[in-house]
Amino acid sequence: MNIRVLYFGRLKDTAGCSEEQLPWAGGNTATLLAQLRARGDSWAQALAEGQVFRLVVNQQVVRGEADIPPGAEVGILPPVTGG
Amino acid sequence: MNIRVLYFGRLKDTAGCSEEQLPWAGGNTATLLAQLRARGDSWAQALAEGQVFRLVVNQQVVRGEADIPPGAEVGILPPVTGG
Amino acid sequence: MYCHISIQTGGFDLAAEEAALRQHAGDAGALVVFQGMVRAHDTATPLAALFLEHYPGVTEAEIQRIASNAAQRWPLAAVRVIHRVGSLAPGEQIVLVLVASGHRKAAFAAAEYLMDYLKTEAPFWKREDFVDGSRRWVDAKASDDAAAARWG
Amino acid sequence: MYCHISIQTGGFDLAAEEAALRQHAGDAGALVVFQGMVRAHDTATPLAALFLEHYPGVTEAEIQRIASNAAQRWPLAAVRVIHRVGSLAPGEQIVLVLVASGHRKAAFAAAEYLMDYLKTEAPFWKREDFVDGSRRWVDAKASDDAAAARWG
Repeated sequence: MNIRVLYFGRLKDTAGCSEEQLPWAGGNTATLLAQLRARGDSWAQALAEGQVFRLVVNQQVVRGEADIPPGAEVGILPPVTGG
Repeated sequence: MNIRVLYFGRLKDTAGCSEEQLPWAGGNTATLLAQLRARGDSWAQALAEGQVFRLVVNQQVVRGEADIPPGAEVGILPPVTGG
Repeated sequence: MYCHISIQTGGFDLAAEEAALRQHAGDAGALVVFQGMVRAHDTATPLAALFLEHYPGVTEAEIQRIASNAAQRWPLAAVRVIHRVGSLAPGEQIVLVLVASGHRKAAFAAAEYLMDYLKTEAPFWKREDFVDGSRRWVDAKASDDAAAARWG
Repeated sequence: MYCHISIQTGGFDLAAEEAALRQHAGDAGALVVFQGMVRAHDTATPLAALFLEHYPGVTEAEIQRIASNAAQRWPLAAVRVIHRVGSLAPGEQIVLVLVASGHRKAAFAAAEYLMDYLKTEAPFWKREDFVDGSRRWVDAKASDDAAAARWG
């Protein structure tokens, strides 16, 4: 089973895409971040503490950690700069 | 020589007019207020401390006391309620 | 700083005022507008009209002074103040304040400052004319004095 | 409380929005408007355009949450928020917030609260596209976090 990961803002440059399908054996938001950080230095830096504002699982904003069910849509949000 | 005294807001009701010519032998804003308060209870009440916001002599707002020259225009302002 | 003050009996067009102000606001990133309207049910007896009078000449000078004080406190690009006088029906506009500045914090603060001092320093007087024919000059509010006093 | 939120690429008409809001604002005596514009010279290299993206669905829900929080703090009659996305030239409108309330203090506070939280909670991202062809995602500002934090 996969999850769909969406990237926003500067994270699109890191990912080289705005979204990707990722094989998902189960886990939570911390599992996903650890998995992505392990892809290399640019990922580890882009997703370091303080660089990630919030994760969104199935359109629900996550404060703290949250389970990511298979098939989920997960948005990874850098610090926001609207208004 | 006279001065021209202008009344605003509720002071128009006390004066029964919006302005009057007043004989003026000289003096300052305190002299004028004392003279008007001596006209009777309704005047004394309407011009009591706290009922008068400010006096304006020749279009200059007075803070504290100020001389009133003969021929002057003097506005007597109740507390303002604009905006 | 561009500053334009009008005391008038007629209404105003918010869009036209916004467009005119931006002509004078350069590269300002923030615009704050306050518009006051006559309330029908602020009192026990409904209001037929609000009557406003002022002290011509002195009013404009006092508002100019208030705007200059604001410009000393915050970096403002442009200020526009329109205050109506005469008889106004419920729902009608009374006052319009527009402030353009580089950033929102200054624009918000200056607009609120201008309103607080318009309420407590500018020579306007309101009279409530009620539907039952009675009339009453509005009392100054301690809450307005307190609002102005907080600017120190 | 009436609350209407739009995320759109097109511009907006301040006068039309003001008229529409007042239809829903009942006897409100105070209207505060904030309008943000793209600044050309906020940076060393002049800006060709500001590009904004957002997270559809989540953005609207977050702004609704911010507006509901504001309505719990102040007695608000009506709120309107429009935020543009896409590529915007210097001088163009970015964001519009309108708040109608019975009195000015609540309207000012709520409009400033909405802007502070729009800046720090709503999922928008700005990219500066400069006249020399370079591009840069805008960094979040500590001053914006501080502005939001003061509401406690």
